Amino acid sequence: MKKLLVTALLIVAGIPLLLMVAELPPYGSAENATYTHVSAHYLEHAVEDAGAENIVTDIILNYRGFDTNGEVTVIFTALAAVLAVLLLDRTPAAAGEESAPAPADEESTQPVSIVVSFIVRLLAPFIALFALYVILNGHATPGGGFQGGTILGALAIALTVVLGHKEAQRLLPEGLKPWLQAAAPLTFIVIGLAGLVSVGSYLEFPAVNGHVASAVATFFSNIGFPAAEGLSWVRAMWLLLLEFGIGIGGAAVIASIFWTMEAE
Amino acid sequence: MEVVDIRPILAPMLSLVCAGLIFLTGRQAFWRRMWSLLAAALKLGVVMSMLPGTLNGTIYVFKLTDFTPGIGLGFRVDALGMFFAIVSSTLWLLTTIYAIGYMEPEESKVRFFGFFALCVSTTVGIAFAENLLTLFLFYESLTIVTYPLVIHEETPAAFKAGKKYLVYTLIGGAFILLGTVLTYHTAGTLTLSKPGILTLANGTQTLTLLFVTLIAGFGVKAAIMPLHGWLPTAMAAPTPVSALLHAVAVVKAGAFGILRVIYNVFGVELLRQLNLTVWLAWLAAFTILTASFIALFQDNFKRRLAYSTVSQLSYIILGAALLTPMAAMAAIVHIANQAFAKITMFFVAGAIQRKTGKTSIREFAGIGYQMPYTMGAFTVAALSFVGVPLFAGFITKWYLSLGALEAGAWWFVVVMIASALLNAAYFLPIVYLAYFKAPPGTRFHVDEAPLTLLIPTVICALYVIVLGTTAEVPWMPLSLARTAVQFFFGT
Amino acid sequence: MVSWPHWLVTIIIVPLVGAVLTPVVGRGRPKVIPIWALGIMTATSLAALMLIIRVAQEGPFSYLVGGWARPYGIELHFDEFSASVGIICLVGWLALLFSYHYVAETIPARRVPYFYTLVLLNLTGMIGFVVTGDLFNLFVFLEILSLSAYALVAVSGEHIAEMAAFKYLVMGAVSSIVVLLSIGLLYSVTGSLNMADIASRLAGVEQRLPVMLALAGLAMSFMVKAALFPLHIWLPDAHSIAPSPVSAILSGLVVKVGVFGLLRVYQIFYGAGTYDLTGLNTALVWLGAISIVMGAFFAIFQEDIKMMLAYSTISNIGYIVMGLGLASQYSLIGATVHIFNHALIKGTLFLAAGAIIHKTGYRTLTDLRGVGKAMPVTCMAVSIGAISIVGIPPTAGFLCKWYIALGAFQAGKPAFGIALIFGALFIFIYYIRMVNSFYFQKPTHPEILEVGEAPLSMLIPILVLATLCLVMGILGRIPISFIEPAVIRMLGPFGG
Amino acid sequence: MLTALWNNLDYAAPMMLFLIGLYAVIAKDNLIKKFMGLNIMETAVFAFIMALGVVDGGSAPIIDHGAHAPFTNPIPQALILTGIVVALSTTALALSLIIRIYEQCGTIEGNELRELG
Repeated sequence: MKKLLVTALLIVAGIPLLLMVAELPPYGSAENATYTHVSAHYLEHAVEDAGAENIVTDIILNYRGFDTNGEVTVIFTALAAVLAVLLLDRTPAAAGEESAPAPADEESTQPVSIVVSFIVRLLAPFIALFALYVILNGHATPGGGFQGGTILGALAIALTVVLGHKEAQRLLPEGLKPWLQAAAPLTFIVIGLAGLVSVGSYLEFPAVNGHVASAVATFFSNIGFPAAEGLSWVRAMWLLLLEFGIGIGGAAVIASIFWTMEAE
Repeated sequence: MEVVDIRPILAPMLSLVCAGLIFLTGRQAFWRRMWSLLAAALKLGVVMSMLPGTLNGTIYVFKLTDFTPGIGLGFRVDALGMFFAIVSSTLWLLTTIYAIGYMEPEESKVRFFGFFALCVSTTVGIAFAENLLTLFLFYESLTIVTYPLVIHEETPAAFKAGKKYLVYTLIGGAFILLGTVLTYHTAGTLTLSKPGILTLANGTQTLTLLFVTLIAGFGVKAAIMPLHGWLPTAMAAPTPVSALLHAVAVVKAGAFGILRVIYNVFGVELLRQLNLTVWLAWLAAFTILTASFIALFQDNFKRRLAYSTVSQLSYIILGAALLTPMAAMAAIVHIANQAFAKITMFFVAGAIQRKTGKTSIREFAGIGYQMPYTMGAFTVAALSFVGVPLFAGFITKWYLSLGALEAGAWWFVVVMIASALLNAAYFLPIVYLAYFKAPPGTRFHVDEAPLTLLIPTVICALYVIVLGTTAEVPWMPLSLARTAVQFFFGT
Repeated sequence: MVSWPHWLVTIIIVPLVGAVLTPVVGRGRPKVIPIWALGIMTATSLAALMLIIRVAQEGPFSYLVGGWARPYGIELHFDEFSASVGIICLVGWLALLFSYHYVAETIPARRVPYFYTLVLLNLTGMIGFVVTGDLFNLFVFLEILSLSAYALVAVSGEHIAEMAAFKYLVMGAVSSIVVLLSIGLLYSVTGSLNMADIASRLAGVEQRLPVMLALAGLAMSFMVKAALFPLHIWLPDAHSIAPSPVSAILSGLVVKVGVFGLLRVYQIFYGAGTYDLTGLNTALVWLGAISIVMGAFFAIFQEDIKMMLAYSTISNIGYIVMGLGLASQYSLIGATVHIFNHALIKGTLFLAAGAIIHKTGYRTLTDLRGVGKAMPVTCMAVSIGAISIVGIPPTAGFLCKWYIALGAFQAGKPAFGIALIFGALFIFIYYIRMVNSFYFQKPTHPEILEVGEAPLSMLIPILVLATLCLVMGILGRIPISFIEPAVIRMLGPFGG
Repeated sequence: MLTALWNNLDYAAPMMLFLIGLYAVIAKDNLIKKFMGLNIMETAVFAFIMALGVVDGGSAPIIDHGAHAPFTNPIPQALILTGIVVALSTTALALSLIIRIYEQCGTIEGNELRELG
């Protein structure tokens, strides 16, 4: 009964949606407002403005960098939220330590199978390398901090499944853990504030052009970083830094969320 | 002539500070009494100090702050406000003395005296309000601060009474707020400094609606029938509270509000043109007679007094509704006349209840011998209500009748006479019972109420006589009322 | 050092830094965490204060993040409405102070640092939400604050806390998705994400239906966030189960985000100038009126004090939304000022209720009888809050009633003004029950008379807020004259 | 009108998907299923916004040496990147809540939970 009612309701709701779809600007046309207004400006100026060939990267890290700043905060929020919901005071004395995991924990973290375990171990360095590549090459190819970070995080999860909880957690040193978890927002804030102090606006990238700068820019363009020669290398560096921060932070957060869920 | 002066705000502030001090240090009886008496006396002094100025036509004003842009939280002492303020601060002093004696065996005295002071603070605020919003502010506050007094006994009956009181008065308050909003929307101002802020240009329909709304709102506290239901129920409160509720603060706030609406918001001229007050006058007449009639059948002394209050309040409404100078004077003066007479009666009721535990009129037989002074005071008040010359009530009836004739409405004179008869019918039997119906075989010895109860009672009774005998003497209430009337009628 | 427009980004960055570093700072030093959080909020509040003074003096201003010109980058826009950051900082600060003892004793120790992190993130999200001038950025901040709010509901780990949080999450997430969809629709026809730019481009848009649906979608989802009557079902559980400082934040601030979102939507569409908003206005007015009545109606049957307060939030949101829908100058002033005042009032009430529950361990009216004698100061604050929320002058709650009722007359819909004034009486019924039980009834549990007053860290926030309830009632002209130019500007050609 | 609808089928499909997700959210009792509905809705919106960015014959917006105009619109892609992260975060939190609910009540069926109170 309820389901029928809901279905009927949704069908009714669907009608205006479909009418609206018919009225939307034609799909795929280059004449649409979506394409001719802001995005046209981006496509035209992004490379020189922001410094990466991948315009998506330009947008997320530069034009709309503040969004991404918020976005990494969202993941951090998710981490804090998961921790705040799941952490329990099981061992009152050892606050924050999983030093005495329950036997059930041991059970669940037994290696799955020798084949899987072996393959994961074998692939781990390659996966990590690939993740790093995705992170660092995000400015020129599809990819970037989030994507790479996700791969790294997935790797951490795979390792946890294979190695067990305790072993895998060694990937993230206890002392460094909170720093790494906060890495992404922190990177943004540091770079943003640097921009604020040195250039004049939060998240504004410096456009230092001098002898040293152009020399290094040439070097970078030679090894495949920003395409245009006159571009500021500092800018490229900062993009890179941001990507890196996002990647590491993202991976740390994903891994931590998984560990927490598993432990509790 | 307007003079900026701190005294208009000082008067309400004094009781406010007093309330604060009582809440802080009131656990010791000494400080509690000390603060109450001190503040009451000081306040009376402050208010009286403005009397000469007011009589000379000086208006004291004080603007505290802009409440909202365009509407100030301001105080303004004109003759009408002054009249109400004097009555309430005089009676506060007397009631405080009385309450100190009366409340001795009760619990939660800190709360009682604290809210008592707050209650008077808001009453003076109402009296001195510069605009309708300030008035409403204090009017609503009055509702809130009387609530703990009404339910003081904390019995189920008290809670019931409190609930009823709140429901009635808050709904009334909502009507006033609505009326205030509408007034501001129509007139663009809320000031009470002019004899009328609305004009015929605002549209008859709006004006009628506005009048009904405001009168309905204030009518709740003024206990116009059929809005009087809360008042007899609120008898559950301790006697000083009943006295305060019924004689001074609450009901008079309602009546005062109606006077303000008629004279300051609409203005006499406009109301004459609108011809709106006729039905109000009839309603008042109806209330006078019906309430008196109901009072006849009340056996509980305080309930009989309550219905008497309902009836008497409508004298004020009637006086205001007649829209003639004489009637207006009667209405204003009746604020004082009714207050002193009725508070005397409540004091008597309280004294009898404390002393003998009797609340039912049937049991009063022969009590005149036991408590001669108390019953003497009661007799004075009763005669005043009946309208015997030389007592305060006569003044009201005299001017009211004159006003009715002035308005060409002689039938209200008939109402007046009928009311006097009804008053006699329900008060005089009590006197008769007290003095002449002693059950045979009982020995009587004078066993009066304690002095703290007796003195205020007797003072009030004496004052009823003073008001009745010296009405035309300068500085007496009538002269103040005359000042107010001159302003409203522009003569 | 840095020039003043930078304060605008500072008020987002500072709490954000504070939030992400809380676990680092608090590592092994749990005592430091509350002080750290308070310090962060103090700094934020100071920056916010400078901005508010600035906007009062010079009118609205913008900050271009990354230095990109509008509409290419993200613009932060600080107008008079954004001065809500003031109340966010104030209530946030006081709630953090309140948490000092409260949290340590009610929340599992390992969660404590994350509790503070989440509170700070929540505040960051709200601050970002009210200052951003970019629609998508708005969505991002909306998510920050929503996620942290869901988690904060569950943080106490009490019996059904997780269930309440889940309910909240599902409704909140659906509404967030609809927000995103609506943003997408607006983007599809205007090609822009900047609010001011959208407003100017909307005027020339031919496709009406997508715009109207986007409007409907935004309105609907912000109504969910604001817990307007038929969409309120997540609110009572979430607000009553959450730890009390969180309830104060949720009820005082987070639901206002929905209202604020509506306000921004209105700004966009009034700015566009060519859209007839009568339908939406009518809907809002009716829903507001229904919320007032139904919120009050349900509250009457609640025994649990926090539940009661939660339902009364629905009523009060009804006021604000009704004020928005009436769309006249006075009603909008009333609505926006009530956003501020209601935060003060509900803050007082929830914090005081929290202190009472914390000290006595009881939470129903019957159990709490007589607590007024044991905790006089706290209960006085409750009374002030109650009087204020009913709208008895001279308290803060009165102003909104006055202005919205006046606005109803101004808009030519006096019926709603009447409904509002009389609807407020409903609310009184349940507050009088509370006051009766606290002060005037014999205790059900005699030992309740023995519990002392709450510790100072709880008492101070309660008292500050209660005092403000009174002060803002008398000094109501300050927020009103502050917000007035913005309202006039927003109504523009529609001006009432 | 139908032609317009047919042309914009790529927008219509996400809308339908959106409604399907909404159906699951409202009608399903199991918390996980409810949540999957939510994820479907999210995906639908992402698909819709991505579709907005499509340009006929467009290539990836990477201005490389081999690239040629027209490029597809990069903005929706950037937005959805953010959107996905948001969705991920919501999912993480929701799953944590479901874990806790299961631990406490032993069930994640909505109707059983209601009976438990």
